[in-house]
Order: sequence, then structure tokens, then C-alpha cells
Amino acid sequence: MSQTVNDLMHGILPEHLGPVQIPALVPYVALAGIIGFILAIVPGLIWIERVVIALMQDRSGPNRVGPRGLLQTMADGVKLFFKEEIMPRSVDVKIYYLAPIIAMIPALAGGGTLPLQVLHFRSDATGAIFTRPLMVGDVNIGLLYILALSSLQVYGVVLAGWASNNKYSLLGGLRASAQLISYELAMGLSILCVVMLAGSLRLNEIVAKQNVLPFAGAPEILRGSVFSWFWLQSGIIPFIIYTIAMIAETNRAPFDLPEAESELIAGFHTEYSSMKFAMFFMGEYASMLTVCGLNAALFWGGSLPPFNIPVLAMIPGVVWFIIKVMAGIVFYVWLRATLPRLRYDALMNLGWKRLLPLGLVWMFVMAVWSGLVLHPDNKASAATSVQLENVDLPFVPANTYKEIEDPKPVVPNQKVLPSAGGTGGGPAGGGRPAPQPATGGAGASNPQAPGRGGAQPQANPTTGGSPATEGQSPSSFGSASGASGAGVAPMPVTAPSGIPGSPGGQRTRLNQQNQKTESTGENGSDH
Amino acid sequence: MVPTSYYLVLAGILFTIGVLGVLVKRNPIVIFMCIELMLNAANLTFVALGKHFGQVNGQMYVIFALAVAAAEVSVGLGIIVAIFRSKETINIDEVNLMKF
Amino acid sequence: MPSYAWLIVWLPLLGFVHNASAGYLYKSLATRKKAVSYVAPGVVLLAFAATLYVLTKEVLTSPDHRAIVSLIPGLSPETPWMSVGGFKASFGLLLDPLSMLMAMIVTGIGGLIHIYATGYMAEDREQPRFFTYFNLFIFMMLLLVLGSNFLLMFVGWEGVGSCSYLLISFWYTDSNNAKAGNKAFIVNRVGDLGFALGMMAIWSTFGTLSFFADHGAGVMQLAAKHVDVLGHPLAPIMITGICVCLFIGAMGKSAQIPLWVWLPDAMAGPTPVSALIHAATMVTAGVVMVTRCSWLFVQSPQALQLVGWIGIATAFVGATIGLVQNDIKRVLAFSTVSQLGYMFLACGVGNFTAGMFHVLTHACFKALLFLGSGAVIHSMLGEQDMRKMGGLRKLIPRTWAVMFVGTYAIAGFPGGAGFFSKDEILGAASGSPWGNGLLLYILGLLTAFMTAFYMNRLMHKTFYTDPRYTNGELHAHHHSNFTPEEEAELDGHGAAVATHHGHGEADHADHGIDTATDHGHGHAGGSVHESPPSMMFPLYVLAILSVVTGIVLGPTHIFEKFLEPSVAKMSLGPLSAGTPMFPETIGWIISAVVAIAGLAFASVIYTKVRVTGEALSENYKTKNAIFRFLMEKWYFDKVYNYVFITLGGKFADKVLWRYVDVKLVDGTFNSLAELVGSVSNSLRKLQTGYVRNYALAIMFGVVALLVGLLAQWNVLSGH
Amino acid sequence: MPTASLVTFFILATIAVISAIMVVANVNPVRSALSLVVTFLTVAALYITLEAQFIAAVQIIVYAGAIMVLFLFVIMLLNLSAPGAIKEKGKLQPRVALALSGVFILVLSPLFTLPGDPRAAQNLGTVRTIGLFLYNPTLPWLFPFEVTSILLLVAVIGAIVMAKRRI
Repeated sequence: MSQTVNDLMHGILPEHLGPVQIPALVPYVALAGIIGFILAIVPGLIWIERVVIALMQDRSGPNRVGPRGLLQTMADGVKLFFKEEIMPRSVDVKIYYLAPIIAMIPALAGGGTLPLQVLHFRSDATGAIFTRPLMVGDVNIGLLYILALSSLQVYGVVLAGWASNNKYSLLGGLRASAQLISYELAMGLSILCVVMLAGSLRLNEIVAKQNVLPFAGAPEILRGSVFSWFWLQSGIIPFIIYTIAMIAETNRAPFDLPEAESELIAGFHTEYSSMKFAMFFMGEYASMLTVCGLNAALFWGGSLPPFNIPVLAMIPGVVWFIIKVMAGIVFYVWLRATLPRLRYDALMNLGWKRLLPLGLVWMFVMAVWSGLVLHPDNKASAATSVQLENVDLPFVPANTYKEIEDPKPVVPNQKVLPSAGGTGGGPAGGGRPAPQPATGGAGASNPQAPGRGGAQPQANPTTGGSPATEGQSPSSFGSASGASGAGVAPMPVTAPSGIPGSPGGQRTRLNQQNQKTESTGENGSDH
Repeated sequence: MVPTSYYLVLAGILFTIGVLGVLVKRNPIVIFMCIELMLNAANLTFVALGKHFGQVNGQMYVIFALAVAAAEVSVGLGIIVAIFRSKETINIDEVNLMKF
Repeated sequence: MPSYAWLIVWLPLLGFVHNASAGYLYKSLATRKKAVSYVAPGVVLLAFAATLYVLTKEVLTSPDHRAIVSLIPGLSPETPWMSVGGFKASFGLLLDPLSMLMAMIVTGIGGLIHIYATGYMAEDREQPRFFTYFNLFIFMMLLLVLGSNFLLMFVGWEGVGSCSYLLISFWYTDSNNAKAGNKAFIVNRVGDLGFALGMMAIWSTFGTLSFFADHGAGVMQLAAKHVDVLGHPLAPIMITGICVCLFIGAMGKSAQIPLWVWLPDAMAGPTPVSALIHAATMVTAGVVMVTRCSWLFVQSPQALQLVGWIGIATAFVGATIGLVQNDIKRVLAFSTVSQLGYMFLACGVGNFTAGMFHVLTHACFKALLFLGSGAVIHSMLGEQDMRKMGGLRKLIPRTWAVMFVGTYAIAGFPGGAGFFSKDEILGAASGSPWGNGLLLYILGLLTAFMTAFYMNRLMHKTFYTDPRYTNGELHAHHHSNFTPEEEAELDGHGAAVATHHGHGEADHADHGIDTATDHGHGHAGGSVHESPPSMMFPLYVLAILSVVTGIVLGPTHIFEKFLEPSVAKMSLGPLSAGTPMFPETIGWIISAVVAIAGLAFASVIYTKVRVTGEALSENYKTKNAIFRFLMEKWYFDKVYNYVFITLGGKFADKVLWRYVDVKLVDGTFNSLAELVGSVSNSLRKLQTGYVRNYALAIMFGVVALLVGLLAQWNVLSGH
Repeated sequence: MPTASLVTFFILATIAVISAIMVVANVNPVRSALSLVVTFLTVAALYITLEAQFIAAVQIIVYAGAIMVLFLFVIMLLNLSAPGAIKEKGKLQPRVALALSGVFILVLSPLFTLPGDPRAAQNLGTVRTIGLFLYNPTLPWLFPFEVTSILLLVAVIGAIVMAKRRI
């Protein structure tokens, strides 16, 4: 996959530095970076917030402690640290202590899959440049992971409200969790629009999908530019929904009813003092960071510079990522300074009756848009008749489909056939060749996609024995063969000869289609 | 590689604990939880066997099981709330109108 | 050529219908009674004429004197009036000497009795009803004798039984009559059961019930060939069984030893009834049936012995009881029982024709005696007790004359009808094919002697001894059952109706029907007088008959030849025909001597006690064991009462009802219900209402299921 | 030497079993709810070891994230957690239940051994595979997927009807 200008500009790192194989270190470096960044930046955030709000309200923020009040948050921290631990009497002790921890953990963990940057390495052996995303875990369900963790934050709030055994805190806790749950939905839908565009849940994949030309004939300078980022590609609506949901998720600014001083004294963390109270704050700010990070990754092109010009490309992706995150934070503070608090029912109404319907409609629109416009040729894949041949799918037992066609008596384990060497040996009836054990793809080296038949473009289109048959005969088509990418693999694999409308034929068409989609992403599209 | 039967044993244990909970506890909410536990054990078995036979069908079942479980819990808890509101107690030993 | 046999049977039925609907046909009672009194006897006499015509024209001309014609003119004799599966019963009439003989007796003597009855029942208000039953009886009797198959005979058999019941309890207002009627009917039914069983046995072996059928399929023809319907040889035990059952039927109907108790009580009915039914026709039905089935009886020696012994026993017992009776009709009743015994003795020793000859002669003189006694009673205004009679010879000389002829006929005085027929029977008995002929002969002679004695005793008590009544003392025993208006109307007409003369004013206080006593006479007091000619005429005819039949048919053996085709020969069976111990003339002499001795003995005794008319003193009667034994009719009634009524009753109550019905039948069902109740009750406890128990139950189920599956799985996969 | 996966399996297994027992053993429903959440998370981790990434994520979102929150809501709203309020009346039920579950385990034991060796398969549980399988019209999964949506609709309506005071 051709490297974009800004990728190369980041400089190419050697694969081996002495005994250490650098790519393997990447996740750990990312982990340390994320944790350190979040924990270190939080006091700064607090400071930024107080200063920005002060400036907006035409007053000068903290300026007593340290130059322009920079050490003010430090002082607060120390204060909180030494504050007396007050714990109400009939409190459920275990849960009381557990709540702040639970509030903290998901926020921190959320950062795990944020795509900081894409590093380029030159492999010592072949000298070919391969990329490694600088992120803690490049799991194929990155986005889902973050969603899951954000849904766990509810516990911190609910348990805090419950454990402090105080009516107001209980009410505050319940309200906060209700708010979290309902806005989680809205956030999910907006993310869904993006995913439809990106076609994958890997965040670096999504960022890579934004590193394209905004429209067909766009000048090269615009590759990966602001205009090609998803906030515009997906129509601004998902971004707006996401931002609102983002703010509601972290109980900030207009939606900070549950912990609003005027209403419920401090909501769920009234009974908490000193360090536990600080933990809540840390948790809140960490989740703000995570959510802004996600916002940046999804809508603002993650580690991509605004324009594809060498000057901007010089600056490493991580910096761009941090800039976008801090922009989000400033946005938070801006909102906090300006917007009044939403009443609880208005908040709920906005969540359920405005954002959710809008999100649903927009998702439908995106579906149609991406199906017809963005990927016109894989109309076939638009959930009508997906060719499963080229997808290295897990082996599907022959008799699954046979049952559909002609419910012959199913003989269990009939499929256990020597499947070594080639996909052809499918059982007589089913034409379901046993899956290729991991050796399928030549390029199995890629750790994330073990055994994935190499998406290397160079797979020859006509490996299938039989000529490319235009129309797939539905009957044979049923054979979602587990050809598992072998077809794609360069090995001279002949399609199962005896099977009418052998998958080989379809493979070729899918192949081309794959190439087209792969051309954009730098590594295999199937995850 | 962890042999699949380990997973099955674990699922069996979880299921049994779930059954025990259902039979022993008297608070319907805890009973519901135990039922969820049983469902979870079942899902675990599905996935483990799916992996063992290399089929994705196992996981398909789990998806639907999840949906059903969610539906079941919502209606179940709805019923419990209704019972609580009408009889002020949800100790299922007191809810025995169907006694002979 | 069309046969007129059906006329014989249909005429009495016509009479029955007319008499029954007399109420609608004639408005006033008088005209109704007049019409009935003409139609009833007329119909029977016409039937008699038809019988004569059929006998001469059809029977004697048809091959071996046998013809089967249809009861209903249009139909063929074989058309079944009832066909169930393989069983068919047809409407055939069997015309052969035996049935013609009986038809002549029934219609002839019956006709005479009808004429007599018109006189006898003149004053009775219920006369039309009487004659309805009378004609119905004739119809049923004719069916019995003429029926071509057992079933038709059985219809007649039952019809006759019911008519006898109706007629015995004619004056039903008096409960004794009703009880007597009941007794007769029930005892007959017991006999009929035997008959029915016999019929069923016959059907099961011979496959048909008709006596004679074309191409030899009749019961008698098969029996003659010793083969049953399937062609297998007849089992002797089966034949004996059939004969015994049939004989039980005969015993019931003809009042033989175990089942004779109803005949003496049957005298409660009007005298013509006793004459017709309990002397001439019905009681002889048993003998007719036995003779008809002679083909069967002949083949089973045991049955013949049974018939013989029962016959002689009944004869002897009847005669002994007859000696001590005071009621004139009871004496005659017991004499009938005894004479019937003679007839069955004859059949028992195989000489069926002798039996039938005695039936004929007995019908004549017994009817004569009964009617005579009826005349006596009529003239004595209903008095039946001989101790209150006496000296009637001069008052009613014609009745006496007729009675005299009857007595000498029955006693067996040489020349009388009885002499010839009884002598033939005694001769046959002496040579009985199954041995001990001498004993039978001696018993027979003894019975003959006793018969002669009690008949003469009767004559003396009623006619020769001094009158034991005073004119004034005579009072009618019967309250008239006329309603007051009819009474007035009758008085108004004076003697229009009655062939009666001189009847006094009814001076009874109550006239209501319910207080009427047994007899219908309306007058009281008045002197003893002769009976009206309508009653006397039949007496004269019968007197002539009871003499003529004996002389004409006796010595000349015409009767045997006449009856020969319809009676089986002894040679058919294992026994050979017996020959009398001594020639006929010696037999005659002996029996004549015995008869004369009996008569003389009686007259000697009773001329001595001419005044009191009592041979034995009162206290002697009460003390003497034998006398009391005889008076109690050998304690038959007492024994039956005790055994069946008391014991039977207790058994029914204690065992059948309390145990079987209540405990067994009801018990089972009730306990079943309780079982269901208790089971469901215990099951009910399962619904504890606790959700957790149900969960536990489910768990049990799951575990059981799994164990079951695994057990099977292991077995299947052979682990 | 036990491999890494075995170690992780045993750690996760012990956590799951202990928290499951805690669910039953705890008197306070909130505590048992929390231990149930822990069980769900460990099971999710187990899914990941079984290469069912999508299911793991969904498990966390649906079970831990939604259902358990619902439980906590109901417990807290109805303030049901009066500890010790509900005493065990008869002693029989628990004993019988224990015996039964013992028998149950015994009965299940033969089922745990599986014939044949596990079959290798790539990206068994990735989102893409599941997506392709779920929405492929020829496979038997599309229809149930649509029907489940109706099921959820019914459940929502049911819950509302049950819990609402005035319908």
C-alpha cells in the first residue's frame, strides 16, 4: 500500500536496535505514554479550566501559587491529600471505598486503543518498510472496547450514590447513571456512522481511512487533510451527536446536574472527602481525556496533520493527536463557562427524543450513502450475497448449508477430512474444503492477523481453476467455503475442480474488489 | 492450548452454582442473578464448543442468548417491581397465592 | 287345494275379538250378554264343524295322514314370522290324527262347555269378560295342539297358561281367587321354563323347531333317523336331557307330582272353567306334548322310566287325597290329578295311544262330572261343601242321572268309557318295557279301587244321604256383582234374560261390587231346583259320549289305528315294546272286579251313615295321623311354603340382597370413587405454592432426564 | 510447565468461581450483584481466550454494562437490600438443593470429555466474521436476528407495562 507523504516524513525507524526488536516494544511505550500523559495532564487540565473560565468571565484565574497560578492545582492536590478522611456512620464500607476506584479504572483503561501514531520501520532482512501503529493494543474491536469501558463507568457513580447511604447522593447517583446510559446510546449511534464509513473497528484503521483524498479529483495536498476527515465525510451530524453525548457521558458542563452544587449538594460524591474525592475528579478528567481522544481519532483524523504538506508532516502524529485532544478539552471548558445547566427532564428529552432519532436517521442515511456512493462495486456485498470465499473465514461445517438445501441425515464429523494442501478436497457433497491450517497465507507474519491469507495485492486474480464465472450460481454459492484466503494466497492452488461454479471463479471477482478496498488501507482489510 | 473440556468443566461449575442459587435464595432478584449466571455458563459452553469445532455458529447462538437474556431480565424485574408494589415484600415464600 | 284349517283357529279368535269389544258394540248390558252368549258357543261349534271337515277332507286324504298348512291363508307355511340368524319360526299348522283328535276334543267338548257356561254365568255381570277369556283360551289351546313347530306350540302353551290364570281369578274381587290364579300361573311358569330349556336344546341339536319339515329336516324325522342337524349320531345323554326338560314342562302344565299344587286351588274359578281347562283340555296339553315328542321319548329309556314313575306316583297320591276331600269340586280336582297320572303312566310304559285314549275318555266323563257338580252347586245356590248337601236325588233327578253315568264311567265300571281306557293303560303298565310291571299294575289297580271309592262317596254324600240342609238355611254364597241400577233394570225385565225361573228378591244389604263373594248368583234362599235346559243339554250329550266312546273305540282298537301315524313305535328306541302280562279279557275281568268292589265298599259305608253322611267321627279325623296327612295334601303345600317362601325369602334377603348387591356390586363402585378421591387429595398436596419447591421439582426432572440420556448414550456408544 | 494460556485460564476460572459463589453466599443483594459483575467480566476475559473478541465486548456492554445496572437500579429503587430480613424457614430445601447439584455435576461429568481434537480456525470471533455470517441471507442467522428485534420490542413494552403504575 503506497505510503503517504506524511507517513514517510515521520522518519523510518530501524527494526532492530541492538538486541531489542523495536516493533515489539511499541505497545509498552504507548502504554507508558498514555498513562503518564493522562495522570500528568490532569492537574494541568484543572488549571487550564480555571484559567480559561476566568478569562472568559473577564477575570484572571488563579495567580497566587506559582507563575500564573500553575502550581495552584498542585496545592489543591496537597490539600486534598491531607484533608481528614470523613466517613459517614452507616456506610457500606467496602463499596464506599470501591466506588472511586471503579470510577477511575475505566477512564484510564479507555485510552488503551487510542491510535497515537503510525510508526514506520525498515525491516532489517528485506529492507521493506512496514508500519506499526503506536497504540497500546491494536485489537480488532478497539472501538467496542472503549464503548464497553465507558458503560462500566456507570458502576462508579451508582455505587458511590448507594454506598454513602444518603438520600441525596442516592438520587444523584441514580440520575447520573440514567444520564450515562441514555447518552451511551446516542454515542453508539454516532460511532456507528463512522464505522460504516471506515468499515472496521480498529481505530488505526479508521484513522488510516481518513488519510485519503476527500473527493475523487482532490489535489494531493488534501490527502489526509481536514476535509477528508470523517467529521466532514460523514456529514457533520454524527460529530455533533458525539460531542454532545461525550459531554453528557462525563457529567460535564451543561449536563452536570447530578453533581451540581445547587441541586444535590454534590450529587453522588457528597460524602466523599480528601483523596477519594480527588480520585473522582481524576476519574472524571481521565474519562474527559479518553472521550476527547476518541473524538479526535474518529472525527479529526487522529494523528494526521491538517494538510498533507511536508512542514506539517514533520511534526510527529502524537503531537497532532495531543493538539486535537487539548482542543476538545478547551471546548469542554468553554461550554462549562457559557452554557447554563440543563434541567434533568430536558436533559433526558434531549438524549432520548432528539439525539437518538437523529442518530438513527443519520445512520440510515450513512448506510445508503456508503453502500451506493462510497463502495458502489461491492453492491454485491451490501448484505445481498456476500461472497465468503476470499474471506479467511473459520471453517463452516459442510452440512450447515446442506441442511438448508436438502435435509439429508446429518452425519456428525463428516467434515474431518485430510484438508492439507489445498482447498479442493471438500467432502463430496458439501464442497466445503477444510480450512487451511494457519499456513494458508504466505504473509502470515503479520501478528495481528495470524493466519490471515495475505492480502498482498499481488495475488493473481485468476488462481481459480475455472474461468471467472460472472454470475454465481446460487446453489454452489451457498458453499461459504472456508477456502480461507488460500485462493488469495499466491500458492498455485487450484479451485476444487469437481465443484460446479467453483468458488475459484467468485474468488477472482472478490479479489479485485478486495484490492480496491485494500489499496487504501496499507494492510489487509480483513480483520 | 487450553483443552476445551476445562472450559466445559468451568461452565458446569458455574451452572451448578447458578442452580444452587436459584434453589436456595429467597430474594427473587438474587434468583434472577443466578439465572443470569446459568445463562452465562451456557454461553461459555457455546463459545468453547464453537472454538473446539472451529465454527462461528457457537458465537451466533451466544448473541441471540444475550438478547433473550436482556429481554428476560427487563420483564422479570418489571414483574418484581409490580409484585413489590402490590405486596410490599418480595420474599418469594410469602408470594404463595397459588397454594393448594 | 286351499286348506280350511286356518278357519279352526281363526274362528275362536274372531269370537274373542267380538266378545272383547262387546262393550262398544252393544249399549245395554242385557243385549250385550245375550249377543255374547250366542256368539261365543257358536264360534266354537263352527270351529268343531271345521275340524270335522278338515279331518275328513284333508288329513285322512293326505299322505300318511300328515299335512302342514299355513296359519295365515295367503302365506306358505314356511314363511317365517320370526327369523333371527339361522333360527326361523313359521306359521305352520300341523294336521295329523293327534292334532285333529285334540282339536275335536277342544272344540267339541269346549263348545258344549260354552253352551253350559251361558246358562251358568247368566246372572253374572261380567259374563262378556268371561266369554272373552273363554274364547281366547280355545284359540290358544288350538294353537297349542295344531302348531307345526315347538315355538308355535309354546305360544299356545303360554297363552293357555295366562288364560287359565285369568279365568281362575275371574272373580278377582275375592283375594283368595286372585292368589289361586297367581299360584297356578307361577307354578305353570316353572314348568314352562323346563319346556323352554327343552326347546333350546332341541334347536341346538336338531337345528330346527318344526316337528315335520319337507325333505326330512323336521325334529321328529331327524330323531327317527337318530341323527342331528350336522349328521352326527345323536348323543343319548342329549336326548334324555331334552326329554326330561320337556317332561318338566308337561309336569307343570298337567299338574304332575312336584308341580301339581296349583290344580286343587284352581277350583276357585267358575265351574265351567274347571271343567274346560282343568279337566278336559289344558291339563292334557302335557300328555299331548309328550305323545307328539314320542319319537324323542322312545329313544331314552331313562326319560320313559321318569314319566312312568311320576305318573303312577301322582295317580296314587291324587287318589289318596281325593278320599278325604269335602268340597265337591276338590274331589273332582284330585281325581283329575290322579287320572292324569294314569295318562303319563301310559306314556311312560310306551303305550302313547292308550294315554291319548284315556285323555279322550277322561275329557268326556270328567267334563260331565264337573258340569254336573256345577249344576249341583248351581241348584244349591253356590254351596260346594258336600257336608251340607245330601238327598238331592229326588230334588234334581236329571243331574243325578247324569252324574251317575259319569261316576260309573270314571270308576271303570264295565261298559263305561273309563273301564276300557284305564284297563288298556293297566295292561300296558303290567308289561312295562323297563321292568317292574307287576308293581305298576298293582298300584294302578289300587288307585282304580280308590277312584271308584271316592267317586261313589261323592255320589252318596250329595245324592243318597239325608239332606243336611234346611230349606231356609240355604243362602247364596255369592253377592251379585250388579250395580244397583243394573239390579233394578234386571228386576224390571223379570225373567227375560235368565233361562232361570223363580229367583227371589235380592235382600242383601250391600250391593257394591267389592263385597261380592265368589259366586255371581243374585238370589238367596229359595228351594233346590233343577238347572235350566241350557245347562242340562250339554250334560246329556256328555253322558252319552262318556259311554259311547268307551264301547266304540275301546275293544275295536280303532283308536290305535287312527292315531298310529302320529305316534312313534317303541322299536325306534333301545327298548322293545312291552307285552301285557295277561290277555286283554283277563285284564278286563280284574279291573271290573276292582271297580265294582270300590263302588260297593263306598255304598256300604255310606248307606250305614245315611243320616250324618260322615264315615268317620270328627275326633277320629283330627287325631288320626294318616287322615290329617291326607287332609294336608301330603304336606306338599306346607313344604313348598316353608322351602320357597320362608327359606327362599331369607336367602334372598340375607345373601342376595345384603351381601351380593350391597357389598359386592355397590361396594366395588363406591370404593372406586373413594380411591379416586383419596389419590387426588394426596396429589393436591404437591402444589405447595412455593416457587422454590417447583424449582426443585424441575431440577429433579432435569437430573433424571440427564441420567436417562446418559445411560442411553453410554449404552449406545458402548463406552 | 503450564503454558501461559493455562495459567490465565486457571486464574480467570478461580476468580469466576469464587465470585459466582459470592453471588449466592452474599446476604446483601448489592454485594452479590457486584460479585456477579465480576463474574461477567471474568467470563468476558475467558471469551477472549477463546478467540471470541466480539462476544467478549458485547458481553461486557450488555451484561455488565446494562443488565447489572438494571439490577442495581431495581435493588436501590426498591430498597430491597434489608439484610437478613429474609430468614430461611425450612432447613430441607438447601440440603436437597446441594445434593441435587452434586448429582447434577456427577451426571454431567462424562459430557466434559470431547471426542476428537480441537480444530484450528482463524479469526473465529472477529467482528468481520460475525458480521458476514450474521447478515448473509443464505445462512440461517438473518431471520432469527430480525425476530430478536421483535422480541426486544416486546420485552420493552412488557417491562413498561409491568412497572408503570398507571398504564
